[in-house]
Amino acid sequence: MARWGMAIDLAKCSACQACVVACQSENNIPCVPPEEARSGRILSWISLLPELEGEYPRLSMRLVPLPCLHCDNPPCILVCPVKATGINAEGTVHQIYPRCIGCRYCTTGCPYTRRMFNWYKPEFPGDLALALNPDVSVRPKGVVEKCTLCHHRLMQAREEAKAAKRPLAEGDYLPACAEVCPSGAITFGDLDDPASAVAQLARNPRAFRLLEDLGTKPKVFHLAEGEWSGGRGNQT
Amino acid sequence: MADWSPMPPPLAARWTIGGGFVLCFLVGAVVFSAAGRNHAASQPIAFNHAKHLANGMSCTDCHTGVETQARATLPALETCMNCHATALTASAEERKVRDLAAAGKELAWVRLTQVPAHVFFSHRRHVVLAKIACAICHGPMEKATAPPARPFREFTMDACTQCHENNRGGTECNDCHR
Amino acid sequence: MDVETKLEISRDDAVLIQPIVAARGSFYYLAAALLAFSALAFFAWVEQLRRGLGVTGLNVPVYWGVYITNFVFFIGISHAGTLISAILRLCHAEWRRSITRAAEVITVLVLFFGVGSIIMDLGRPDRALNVLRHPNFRSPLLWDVCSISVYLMASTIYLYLPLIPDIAILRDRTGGASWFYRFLAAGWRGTEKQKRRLDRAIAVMAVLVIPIAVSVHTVVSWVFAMTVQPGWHSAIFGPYFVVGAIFSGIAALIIAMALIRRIYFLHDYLKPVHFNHLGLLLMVMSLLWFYFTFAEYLTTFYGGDPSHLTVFYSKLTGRYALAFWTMFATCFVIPFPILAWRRTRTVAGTVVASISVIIGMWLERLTIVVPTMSQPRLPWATGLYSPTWIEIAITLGFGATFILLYMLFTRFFPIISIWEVQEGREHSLPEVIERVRSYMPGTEPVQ
Amino acid sequence: MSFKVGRRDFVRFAGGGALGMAASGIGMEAISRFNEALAAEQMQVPGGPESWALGVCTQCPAGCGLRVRKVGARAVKVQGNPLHPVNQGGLCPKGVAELQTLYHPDRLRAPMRNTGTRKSPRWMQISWDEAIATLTGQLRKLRDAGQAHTVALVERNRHSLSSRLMQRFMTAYGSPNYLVLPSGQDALKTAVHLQQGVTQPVAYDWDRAQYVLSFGVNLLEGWGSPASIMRAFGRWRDPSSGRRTKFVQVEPRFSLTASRADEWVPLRPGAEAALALGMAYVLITEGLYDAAFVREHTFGFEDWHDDAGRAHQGFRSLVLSEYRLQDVAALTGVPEETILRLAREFGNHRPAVALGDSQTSTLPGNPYSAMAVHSLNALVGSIDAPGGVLIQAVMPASPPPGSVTAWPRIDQSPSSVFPGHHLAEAARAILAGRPYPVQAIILNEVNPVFSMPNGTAFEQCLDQTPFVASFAVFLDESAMRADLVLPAQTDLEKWQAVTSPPTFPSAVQSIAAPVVPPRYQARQPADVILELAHQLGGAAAQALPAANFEEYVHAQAGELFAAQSGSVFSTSMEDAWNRLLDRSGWWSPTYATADELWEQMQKQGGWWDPTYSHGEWQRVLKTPSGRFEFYSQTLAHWAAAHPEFARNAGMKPDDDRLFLPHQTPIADPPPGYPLLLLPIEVLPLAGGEGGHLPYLQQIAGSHLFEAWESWLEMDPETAHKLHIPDGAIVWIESRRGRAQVRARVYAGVRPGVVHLPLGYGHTAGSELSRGGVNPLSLLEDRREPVAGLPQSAGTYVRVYPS
Repeated sequence: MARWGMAIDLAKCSACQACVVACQSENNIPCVPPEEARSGRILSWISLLPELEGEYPRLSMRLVPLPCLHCDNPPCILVCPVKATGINAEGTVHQIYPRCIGCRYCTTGCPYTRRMFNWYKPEFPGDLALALNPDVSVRPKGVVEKCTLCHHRLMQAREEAKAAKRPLAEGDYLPACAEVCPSGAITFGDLDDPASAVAQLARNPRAFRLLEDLGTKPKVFHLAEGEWSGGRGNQT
Repeated sequence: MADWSPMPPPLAARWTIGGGFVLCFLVGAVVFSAAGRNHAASQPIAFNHAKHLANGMSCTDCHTGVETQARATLPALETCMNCHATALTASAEERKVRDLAAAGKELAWVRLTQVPAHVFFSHRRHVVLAKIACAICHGPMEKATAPPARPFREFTMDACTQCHENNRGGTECNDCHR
Repeated sequence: MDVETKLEISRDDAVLIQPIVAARGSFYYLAAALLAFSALAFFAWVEQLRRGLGVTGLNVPVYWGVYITNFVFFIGISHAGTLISAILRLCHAEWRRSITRAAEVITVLVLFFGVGSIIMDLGRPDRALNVLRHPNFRSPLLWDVCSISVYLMASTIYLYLPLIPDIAILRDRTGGASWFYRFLAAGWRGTEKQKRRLDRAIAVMAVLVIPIAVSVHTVVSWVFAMTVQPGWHSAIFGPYFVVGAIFSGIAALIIAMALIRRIYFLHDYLKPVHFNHLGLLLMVMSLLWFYFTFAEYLTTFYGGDPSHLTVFYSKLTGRYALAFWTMFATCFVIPFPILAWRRTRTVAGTVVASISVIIGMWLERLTIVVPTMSQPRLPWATGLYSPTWIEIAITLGFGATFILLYMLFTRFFPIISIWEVQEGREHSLPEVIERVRSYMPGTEPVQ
Repeated sequence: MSFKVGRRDFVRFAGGGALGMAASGIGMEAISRFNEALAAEQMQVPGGPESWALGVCTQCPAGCGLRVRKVGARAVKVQGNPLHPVNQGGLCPKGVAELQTLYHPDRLRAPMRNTGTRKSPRWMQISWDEAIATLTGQLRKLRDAGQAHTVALVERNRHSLSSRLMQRFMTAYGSPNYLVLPSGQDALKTAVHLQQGVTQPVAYDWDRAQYVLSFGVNLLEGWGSPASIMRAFGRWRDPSSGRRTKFVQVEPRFSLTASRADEWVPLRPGAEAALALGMAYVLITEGLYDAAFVREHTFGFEDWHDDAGRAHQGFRSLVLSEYRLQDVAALTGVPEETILRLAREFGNHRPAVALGDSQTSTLPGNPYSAMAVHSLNALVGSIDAPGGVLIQAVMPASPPPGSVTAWPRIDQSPSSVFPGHHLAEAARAILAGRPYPVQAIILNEVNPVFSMPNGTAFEQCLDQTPFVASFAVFLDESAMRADLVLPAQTDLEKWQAVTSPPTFPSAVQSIAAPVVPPRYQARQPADVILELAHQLGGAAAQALPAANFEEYVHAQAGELFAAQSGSVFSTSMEDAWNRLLDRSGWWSPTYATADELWEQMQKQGGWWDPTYSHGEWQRVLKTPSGRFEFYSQTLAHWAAAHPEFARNAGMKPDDDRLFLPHQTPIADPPPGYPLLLLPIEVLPLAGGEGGHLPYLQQIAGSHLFEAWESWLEMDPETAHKLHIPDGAIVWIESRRGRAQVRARVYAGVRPGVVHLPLGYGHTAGSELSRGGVNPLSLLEDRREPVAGLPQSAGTYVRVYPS
């Protein structure tokens, strides 16, 4: 059984946010109008978290692409009163939209603020609805939604592999964000397979997990930026 | 029994009106609620499944996606025209196909069997990988001489999970919920 | 065969059923005004249902706001009632007799608004029953569902039981013509056996209702405390919430009593001494509240966890400072001196203190819910939250509807327990003398 | 039992029944209405057979390869084509957002004629036949009257075959006026032309560079070809390569690029040249420069004498005398030790490249600064070296026909040594009616009124031109000023053929067939031009015999086949490399005929020639001396005949610095306008485009959590001094105008400077496009003297609460 995880190398990330748009497009996430965006209701399953520190001219900015971290010990599923969210055998935290009552306890319980709520009925002005992906539902108003690691792509990849009578190979299944990343900063794969690229990156000394001390055990690793130190062999 | 004493007239009148009201209300409720949900599908042509299958065709000849894709797909007019470009019979229904093609229109099939919008269902997964016969869900189409009016069975979550449990299909929520 | 003792209303107590017998015109005007507020709230709710929760001021990351504040607040108020009256009953506090009913009614009615607030807050109220169909017992919200429904049942029974003899009075007064009272009186004839049973039942319910009430607000606090959010994840939240609940409950009770006293001319039944006693209780709760608040914030401050401190400072000096310090003033600085000083612990004084406490406790709930939400651990844009007219309308509507229902209750049932007051007059005095005597040295307990 | 049913009973019963029926009907209706309100029905997304198609993105000139997922006839997802050499499967957000352009609600649906006036247009829908007839009529009339040269066609240089077709059409029709919008690389192009004598685009060997020093180039925010630069950026930081390329960003603002760099060197705005020359000082004094390269391949390093025997100052003595460390530190605000360290690192970590000077992808920098920066490349021998600065390989294609008209172009730059032409000069010429009045303008998917510095001048140009036609996807600000608006197809609807993107060393030809059928009545502008050419007849028809653009592209593939080099995009880049290297230059294609090549190009996405031969000096150094010229003889020769040049630059004509890189400071603030306004570019709206796409609007300001609206970046100190809280709405006023905008306090802003992002402030289009302020509407019209490039730096503003 695979344990799907992700490693995001902050050194390689150019903060272009292609992952954000790819996710929106893949998962039928509606764009909210300006006034809604201003009140902080942008829906996005992965977004760029900026952390600016220091004063001019000694500044540093960490720009962290942040999807749902798919914790092994997710605080969100514990609090859902109706079992609308859960973690499957492969460690993916899911949300069942037709059961969700919209109490937003999970959004409150998530220390990473990575769950989104549909404040309104989703709108796709004009013909923008034509770009909707039929593999992913359009969430109705009033329910919570979240990153699924593009689970529909896993189902598709698995189906294809099975139809071709071969095992699922590394790279067969990639979420939209990992696939689009132009600088190769997002690595995705099976954390339980020690040979996989993602498992190796997870063991990298630069690897860390956000708010690790909360004990949530995220399956999304971030790799710290590291520094240039003279040009050669300075990277671990 | 003969002394069955009728109610005093005003009360009886009220009962009559009330009875009519209740009776018709109940009938109406059933009728209206059913009418809203389950109107029998009327297809653009009276397609005869039995005849086509008897002529040696198979499901996948028209529902081309069954074995390769998630969606079985309903046949486009073009598919029909592959055989029916020239008249094979004197059927009026067959002529409709050519008339539509001549008018440059498409066949507006009414999708009969449909899972809810939040469910993902893959035909290939069920038909090719799990080797489930079409008839299990769609019924004996080889006997259908007219387009079926309503789905062969109700596609409820219980029905899905029951089959999945019986056949070890897996009941991971997100594998079907999307 | 028991002896039936037909309860008669003494002439003195006739004033108690006056509201039931004849309503004043002002009653209807007030009811209409309140109804207008209810209608506004209903309109707001329909608007919210139609368009979605987007019509509220909630956003990311402030997912919870006024509705949840109202929920905690109303559930808190509900402790007034049952808990106070049960404790006083069990303690044989004789001054309780004229105030228990008023308190119990608050409890039962206000619980509906607590639950209603949650319904308002749901994105999909149409699926609310999923809580029963697919319960997740690991969710504190489900514990809430359980404890609140148990509490609602228990306190309804606890309200109903002492009502029975009074309903019988009303039934008998109308000569049994009203099916309503006939049904509710449940065949009460006032026999000794019935009385004994009723006394036993009330006593049992009083004992039962206390732990249930304590559990309810503990569980409410756990809704917050069970998450890892800074400012919520605190072990003293249970008792802190219970204290806050009783605190606000007493305040609500004092206000209700003052209004009843004034409107129905019940100065004779609700005397300054009642207000004095409740005022003392309120003062004690105010001290307790201060103690818990102090303990909570001091530990946060010393703990020094940056994420906790962000929330801490946002309340003390930051964006929520106004709400926080208003809360502190209205929960402690204003009421405590009023209540502590004998000369101001008058009817008017306690009412002023209570109003202040009610405002303060609502703000306390708000400053617990919103600041934590708006400053998540990860530095997302910190959320700005201000409620929209929808939320304000629904909140006001809830308040108005509560008052309306309370008024209606007084129209149908005596708001002061007639039989208990009578019983107090007739039997308590010797009992009390006996009891006090038993406290004294050199007297054998009466077996 | 007797039970009589009387008539009356029956009426009663029926009456009750009717009421009951009505009640239940109304009741059911009410219930279902209520249910709908409670549980809004879920949107059903139509399915269909899944398929994949290849496309090309032309949101910017990079032309990344796309892989488009289709369901039925709908395009539902855009991904990168993994075979494409430029983006190799990755994409920038603009590419992913292609779908929103395709299905945008504001798209033009049919050709329209303006029946009102220019200032208050009234649109009447017309047929394509009528539109083309109108266009043909106008052009024929002008040609028959001998006025063919007064027609101008304006577009963005798209590095595509469609651009080449347009150029060809204009030439064949008889007009020299094929005009392009200014580009952010114009200063760099000028510098390379002056110092290397080439007009072919500059390219960088990103993958092998060890040290990348950018002088204000927003490398990760839309400059060049974003996806390929981001891929390179990822590789610089790839631990598996065992090294880390150092990337240094020199820039006044802590931009996103600066934040991603290994080091950010903040400097005074406009002091890039001084810093570059200060580094040159260190390289020279410490002997860190590539002496062999300088000796063999450069000119003007040492002091020298011309043929007339006049002594000239060399680069070395200029630098040593005028750019000493402490002077440079004072000019730039960068500490001496930092300059020293940067120069040493730059000299010691080769191959190293320096790039600049440029601000954004649309606003060019200063050519002298660009020369100063480019001189650093020469000093460390990075010119045409592996890992250095390259000159893009030339596409194998037949050359465009020469000009058939003797008329001069209307966009003559001040110095004709500059090879590019751009609209800034054209606007000036059109307004003045010199050298001749322009009678017709055709806009091809450009919106100069919005995207040009000083766009109002261009607005006036359009207003005074008798006939204006615009190919446009949206009814934008410029199309609003046209007589004829022609709906253009978007990327996924049309035949696409994009050639080598800027900054990419190899020759690339990406092609794609339409992915989805065209929406509405939109047509590919190239198709319309071809039809126009046929209708016009004569030279135009002869020069463009193709019936449609597909045929035209197909014919070009024949030329690629004839060139006998390169290969079709293949499954693995490494394979292609190895194969080519193994055979040591032997060409072994996978195709035997031109048609096979055409087939394979369609299937794989295109053709490219990955080989690059370094050190072809006669190709990359075409100066009079055949060397890299620190001292530009090209410029000197031209200036000798044009005394006004030195006057414009404010120097004596015999001053050698006129032809050497040197620092030209930004003017001082005028009284009352204390803050320097510098427009900035954000990747989602790079090129000033994309403002109409919700996907991009939502992410454009994410470093400040801004969305859908532009913002004015201020440093905390200035904001505090002006009593402007974060998020307040303020007025920003330049001498040209004023606008209201939301002020955002950002610690990354240099005190004394404010920034506005480009791409906001549309006045046309629906609500989806509007919002914010167009910084270009506040900029003063400033040009530099060498090539007349518009300069974005130098406008001062005041900011006050509103």
